[in-house]
Amino acid sequence: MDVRFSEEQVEIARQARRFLENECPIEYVRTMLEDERGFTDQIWRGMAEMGWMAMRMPEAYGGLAMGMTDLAVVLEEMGRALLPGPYFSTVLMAAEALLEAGNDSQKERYLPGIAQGETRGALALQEPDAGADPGYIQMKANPAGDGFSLSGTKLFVPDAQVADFLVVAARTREGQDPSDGISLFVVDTGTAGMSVSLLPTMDATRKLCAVDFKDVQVDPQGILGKPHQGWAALHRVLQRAQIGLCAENVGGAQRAMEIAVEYAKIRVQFDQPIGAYQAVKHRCARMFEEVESSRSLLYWAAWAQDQADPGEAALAVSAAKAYCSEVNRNVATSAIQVLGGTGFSWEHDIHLYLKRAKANEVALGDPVFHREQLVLMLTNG
Amino acid sequence: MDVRFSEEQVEIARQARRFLENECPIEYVRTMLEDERGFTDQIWRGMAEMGWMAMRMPEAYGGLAMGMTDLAVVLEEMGRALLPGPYFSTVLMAAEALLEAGNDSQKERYLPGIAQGETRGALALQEPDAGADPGYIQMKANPAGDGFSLSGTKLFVPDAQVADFLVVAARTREGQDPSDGISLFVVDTGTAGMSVSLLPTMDATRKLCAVDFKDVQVDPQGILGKPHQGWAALHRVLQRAQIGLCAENVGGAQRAMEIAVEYAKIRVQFDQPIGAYQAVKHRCARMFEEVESSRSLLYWAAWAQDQADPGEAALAVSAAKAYCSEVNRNVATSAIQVLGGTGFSWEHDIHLYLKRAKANEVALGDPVFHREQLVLMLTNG
Amino acid sequence: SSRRRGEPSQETRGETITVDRAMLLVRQLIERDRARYRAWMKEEFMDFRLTPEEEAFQKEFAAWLERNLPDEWDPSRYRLESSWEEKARMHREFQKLLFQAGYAGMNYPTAYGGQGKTLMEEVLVLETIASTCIELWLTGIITHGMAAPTILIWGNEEQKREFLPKCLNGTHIWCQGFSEPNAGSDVVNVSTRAVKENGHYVVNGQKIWTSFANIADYCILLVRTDTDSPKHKGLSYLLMDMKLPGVEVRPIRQITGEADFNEVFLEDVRVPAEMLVGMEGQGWKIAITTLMFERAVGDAVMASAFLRNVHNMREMAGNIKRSGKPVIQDPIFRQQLAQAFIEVMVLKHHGYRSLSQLLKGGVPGPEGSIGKLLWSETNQKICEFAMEMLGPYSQIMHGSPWAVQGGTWQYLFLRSKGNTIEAGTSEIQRNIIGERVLNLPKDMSRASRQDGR
Amino acid sequence: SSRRRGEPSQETRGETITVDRAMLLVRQLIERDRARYRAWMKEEFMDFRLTPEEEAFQKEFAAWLERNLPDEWDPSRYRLESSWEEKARMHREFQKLLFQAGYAGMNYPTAYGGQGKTLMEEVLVLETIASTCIELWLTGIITHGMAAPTILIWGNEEQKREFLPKCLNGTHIWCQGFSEPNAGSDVVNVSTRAVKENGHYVVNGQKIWTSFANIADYCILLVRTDTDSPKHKGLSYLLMDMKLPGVEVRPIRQITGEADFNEVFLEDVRVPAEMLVGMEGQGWKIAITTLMFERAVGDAVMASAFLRNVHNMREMAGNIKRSGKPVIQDPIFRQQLAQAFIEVMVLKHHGYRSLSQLLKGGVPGPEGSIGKLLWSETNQKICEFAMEMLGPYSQIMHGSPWAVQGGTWQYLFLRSKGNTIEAGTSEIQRNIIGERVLNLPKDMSRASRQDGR
Repeated sequence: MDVRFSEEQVEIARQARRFLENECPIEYVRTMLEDERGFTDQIWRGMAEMGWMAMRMPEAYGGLAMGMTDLAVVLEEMGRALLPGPYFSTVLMAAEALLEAGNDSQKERYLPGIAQGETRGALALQEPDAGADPGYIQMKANPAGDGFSLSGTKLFVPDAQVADFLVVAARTREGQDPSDGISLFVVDTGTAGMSVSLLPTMDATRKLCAVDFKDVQVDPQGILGKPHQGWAALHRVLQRAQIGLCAENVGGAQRAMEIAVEYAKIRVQFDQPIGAYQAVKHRCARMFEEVESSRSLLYWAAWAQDQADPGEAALAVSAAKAYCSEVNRNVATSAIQVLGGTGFSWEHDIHLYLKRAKANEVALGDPVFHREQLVLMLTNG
Repeated sequence: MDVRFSEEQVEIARQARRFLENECPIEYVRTMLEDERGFTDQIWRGMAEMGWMAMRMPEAYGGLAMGMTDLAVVLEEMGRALLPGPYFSTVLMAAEALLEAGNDSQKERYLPGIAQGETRGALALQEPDAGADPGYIQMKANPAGDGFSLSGTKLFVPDAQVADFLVVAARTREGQDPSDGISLFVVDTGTAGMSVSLLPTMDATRKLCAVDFKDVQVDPQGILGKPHQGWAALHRVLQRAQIGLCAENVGGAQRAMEIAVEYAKIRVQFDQPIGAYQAVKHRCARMFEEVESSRSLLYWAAWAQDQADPGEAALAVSAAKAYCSEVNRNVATSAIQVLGGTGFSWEHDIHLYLKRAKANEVALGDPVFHREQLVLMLTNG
Repeated sequence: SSRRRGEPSQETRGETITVDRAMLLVRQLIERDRARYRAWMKEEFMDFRLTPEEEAFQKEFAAWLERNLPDEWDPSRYRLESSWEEKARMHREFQKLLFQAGYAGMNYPTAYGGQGKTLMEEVLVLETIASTCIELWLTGIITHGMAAPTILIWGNEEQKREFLPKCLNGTHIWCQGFSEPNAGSDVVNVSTRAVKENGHYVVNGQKIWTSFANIADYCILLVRTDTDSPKHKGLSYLLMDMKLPGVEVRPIRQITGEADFNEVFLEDVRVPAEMLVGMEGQGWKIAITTLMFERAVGDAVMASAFLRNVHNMREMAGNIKRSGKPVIQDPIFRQQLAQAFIEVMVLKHHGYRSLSQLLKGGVPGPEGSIGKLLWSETNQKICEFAMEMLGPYSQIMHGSPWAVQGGTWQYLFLRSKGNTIEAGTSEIQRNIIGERVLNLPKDMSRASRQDGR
Repeated sequence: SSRRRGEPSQETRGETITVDRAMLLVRQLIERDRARYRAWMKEEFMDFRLTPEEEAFQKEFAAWLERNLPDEWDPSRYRLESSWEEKARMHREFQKLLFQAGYAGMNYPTAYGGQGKTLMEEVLVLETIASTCIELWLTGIITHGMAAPTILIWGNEEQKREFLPKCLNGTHIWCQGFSEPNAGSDVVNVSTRAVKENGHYVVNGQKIWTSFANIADYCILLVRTDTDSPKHKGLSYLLMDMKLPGVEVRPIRQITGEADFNEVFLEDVRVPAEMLVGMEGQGWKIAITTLMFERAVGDAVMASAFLRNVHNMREMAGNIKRSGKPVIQDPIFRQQLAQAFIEVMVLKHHGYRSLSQLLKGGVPGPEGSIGKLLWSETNQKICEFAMEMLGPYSQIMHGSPWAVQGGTWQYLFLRSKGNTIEAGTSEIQRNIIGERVLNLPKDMSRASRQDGR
């Protein structure tokens, strides 16, 4: 057992921190709030050059064949920097879906472009009546010719407005249980009948879209994996994306804590720094406990994804997603209280952390959902 | 609108405080922990002389015809003093059931004796599979002759070990909804087939019993109210008993807070009283907020029982029972933390408050149960 | 006696009153209400019921409000789409309507444009407004909750005649200049200076977190007139025209994206000496007593507004789905809905208890801090619950057809984060309860301060 | 090198070592483990996995334990029915069995009765014990968690040879005499005096909250040998025979009804001078470093014990009913069960991180306070959840046929209330994190103290 980072991982983190400090300072984040694309070509190129697009891809597609543990290190830094843009949608959702379910020609078509920073994708998953349940998939894909025809609405699709292609989960038949009968498709965003519209969202650092499908035709080359049996692959993709959100949460919470602690050292009230008062000191101590605890679960979940059996991997993901979400929300909220009026102003950056925390909390299963998943696993196992 | 106490109520409270300080000091409470009966004849006589047995009875039975608001004032003091003994079971459960559902001869038979401190009763309600749901009544009462025959087990029956009679709720038919088909019976504790056994409980200031019924015959004089339709009366009785528990909780929490605050003023650590540290000071402030807030809901619930329509009355009871229960538990727990090692010792009295708080919390519906009741009312109304 | 509360009386007319006299006057004014009250109340029981007269009045007003609500009003539109100019205009029109119909300033003397009734009628009016259209009224909260009561209790006759009618009829909107950038929770740490010079106070300094400064006609301003006295004793209370030269207002955008607050820069602002309330050095006392009275009224009104939000939440729970099923069927969210309702009931009945105390002649004390903690934390909790219930919809803001209930919750959620900071942080409130209610010792650093507040 | 951890080395033999030398030694000892460890671990990844060797060892020990658990053992009986004499006897027998089978003191040098392996094997043994029969082992927690590690790291050769084997083979049970009645959270406030006189320390004073003093053979005792130095510098660390004249033990009954703690009165107790650990004045340093090492190990072991409790809770949820339906069907309690599991996983993986740090040569620092907070608050939360799940059954204690799971939860619930008080209150832990990890300023009163701890 060894739960410290390898030297390589420490170096990856150091590089990521340096790159993001240079390329993604908070001014960049604020500019992107108002930008419909939500990122610049310059930073995207830079990220591709860092190798971040292809960390988990096989070497055949220009990838580095690394694990979730390594990726988590980078994502923690991205969460810290509140990196805007379609990295998460492209790399953790679309590319992972291709890696899991795609055939050689599908991979060949999309992965090298992603690796080189030329192609972007997104995952059209969540539906209007699903609430926090990413597995509630009712949109119909009806057989049409030798392919399928898609009709319906997907909501909360991250960064679809800049995606070149979408991976779409739809129901091709009613199954015995909800996970049976789901198929995955890969569809280019120009396809007729598909319309993407940006939603006005609280966390403007990660754009969300509504995607309408009206008789969108998918030919056989667009079917990703075995029809009706897409859930298994999708479930694995979701787990990694959930770990990604956990890592962002840990990084974000860490930064929010640092901001609060620094302020508590310099802000004087009643003749001493507010950090000398136990109400503030213990609040900061709680943040530290929570951040470190969320980090412990993140490491477990990332490690388990790479190394443990699928049962433990799934358990660890749900535990971490429930816990890290609440920690990031709590820490950001608590930081605002430490900062007082300053923290309540738009001018200060802390609210951006709270908003990202709330967005991450409800994305891909909220804490209530994941706790329920945990009990399902614990009582079946 | 006037939410202060009348002068009469203030005087009732003052008298109750004085009586209980004399007759029920903490040494008496501790002696009663080990006593199977849980009270002395002396205190019982004294309470009868104070008029407490008959506060809510009509004058015809020797009562004072007062309201729940007046009774709540006394119960708050009893909660403060941790009064042991069968007052609650006799006055708030058995006598209330007779008042609600009894015919003249039944009232005549029991109420004057209760008023004079000669008779004690209890309510056999809760069943092994009911959990926190006092309305889950499955024990069967089968027709037998012109009366009924009772068989089954009642659990958590307060102070049945010293009761002269029991009011028993049992099912006489399967109804359309669970509240239909419930009948109430009044049975003397000597009756053949009934056996009462004391349960070892965490809160030894209020004894709980298991009562087994084996073909216990009830003649027609023992049927309380209309057969099959006992729920309406029982529901009203339960509401008053629940308010009684709320009042005890407020009184108990108030005292626990006072104990903690006094200790915080005198206990010195790192050269100043611990109450000067915000960790302790704010903890005490929270207790005060919680105690005052529980008092606000208690007053509402007691007032609504006397004066408002049944809908508001039921709503107020469930709100108060959920809230006051949690407050008493939180305050007692928090007081232990303020007291430190001292509060963790058997010798200090604070643990008796925590234990009563836990007992009151789960009696007659726990917070989860009452919150669910609230939503049922809010969504039907 | 036919004299009503606060009507000019021999002993106060034209005279600058002392602090003790003012407190006495407050008690006398309340005593008169109490005398009227006694006739209505059932003496035997603690009673949350309205008297028949009160109930009839409440119904009458609710019906009036139903008929007279401005068409253009809609909570989320008012809040999230209207400019400050529009908000100010709508508020003035609404207040004027109230005034003309005889519902403005129920407890103010008729001589000053009020209705000469008791605080109870005023609370009934405010509760009814709060449960349907609190947004319209909130724009005037400093005017009606702070400025007018202060002027009524502490102002001299000229000040009352000049300002009170204009508060009540919608002519004036007020703002409050108490907080300063370097003061924070240490409110007495006022460094804005006012120097008396040729019948004027010349004011220099900076105020922050000043709601409505951008639309206000006047400002209740706390200034330091004496730098030698201990902190809280050198303060004075001025009524400042916002159009005076040297007043500059800069909006502060808060985390909701709106600018509900402002910075106010004051450079050689010449405030006429007649605009002093009470005497020099009484500023802190005036500010703090008004605050405590306001709080007792505010809790019941807040509860009424929050109850509306809980009802919205209940409605939402029937519409929002999780895994295809309405959230209202999920026991976890049912518990949250119940808890939200319970806590609003706590606030409401806490408010009634404070109000009762006030009406019966008690003077609200530091335990008023409970009310501040209750409303701020209850509102935060309701908003957290609602956002959890919304699940991913919690992300979609006002303006999208997918936004639930007009995207109001997102605004309320973010806005609520300021509740435990504004008007005295929760930490300060708990210090007050600990030290002034429970008599716990001060910590050494604060105990060692000279002013000994 | 064939020399094992802690074996006598030239430089330490027979020599009284200084504080800095001791810390260096600790680092060196750990360095040796680390070197062995490097061969096993995958260098590329953060890895929670056991090596094949570790996994085989764990299985072997679990099988042994299964075969050798004393028949009379049952958690609720051991806890709630056995007298202290019986507990002591059972613990000694169990420890002896462990020793004879070669599972006692896995990481202790063979010269002192240990197995000469690493801390990792020790943790595996302790986790396995914790997940099945922690009660049997808890009676020895001071012996194995405090006394033996302190003697191993700080003791001289004679002390190690004398005491370590008897700790490991079940001969000795130790207790810990740190807390005093007037010290509370201010642990350095030790007033028990030890005066050196004719080759003895003559000890006078009183200790409190001393677990196992009623059954212990020896006591690790913190005494003041110098009243002139600042508080924490005048302390020394003694090994005291509990049978010495002048030692009087009085049990303290705690809120569970049992007496897990004692007061220890010391009147002219003559402790031989050889029983001093380290040097005079090093007492505090010795106490604090041992504590930090213990904590890193303790978290993983605690998590293992708590996980068993969560499993019990899950089982109970299938049996206990609400309105006739098993609680496990109720989403509200399912959430609680999940939360309990999650928090135990936090503790477990936090423990693994600390342990990893320790095994790789790091020295545990003040962030160890997190572990203390985690285990104490997690245990309290699990117990609260279980009691809520039990509903009215939460009232029925051990001894009734109606008691659920032997009435163990009621004991655990009450006992858990002490967790945030014992071994440094939560308030103290948060001061440590705030001041020593986050570098927030001390408050004035504590900053003004002389010793500047």
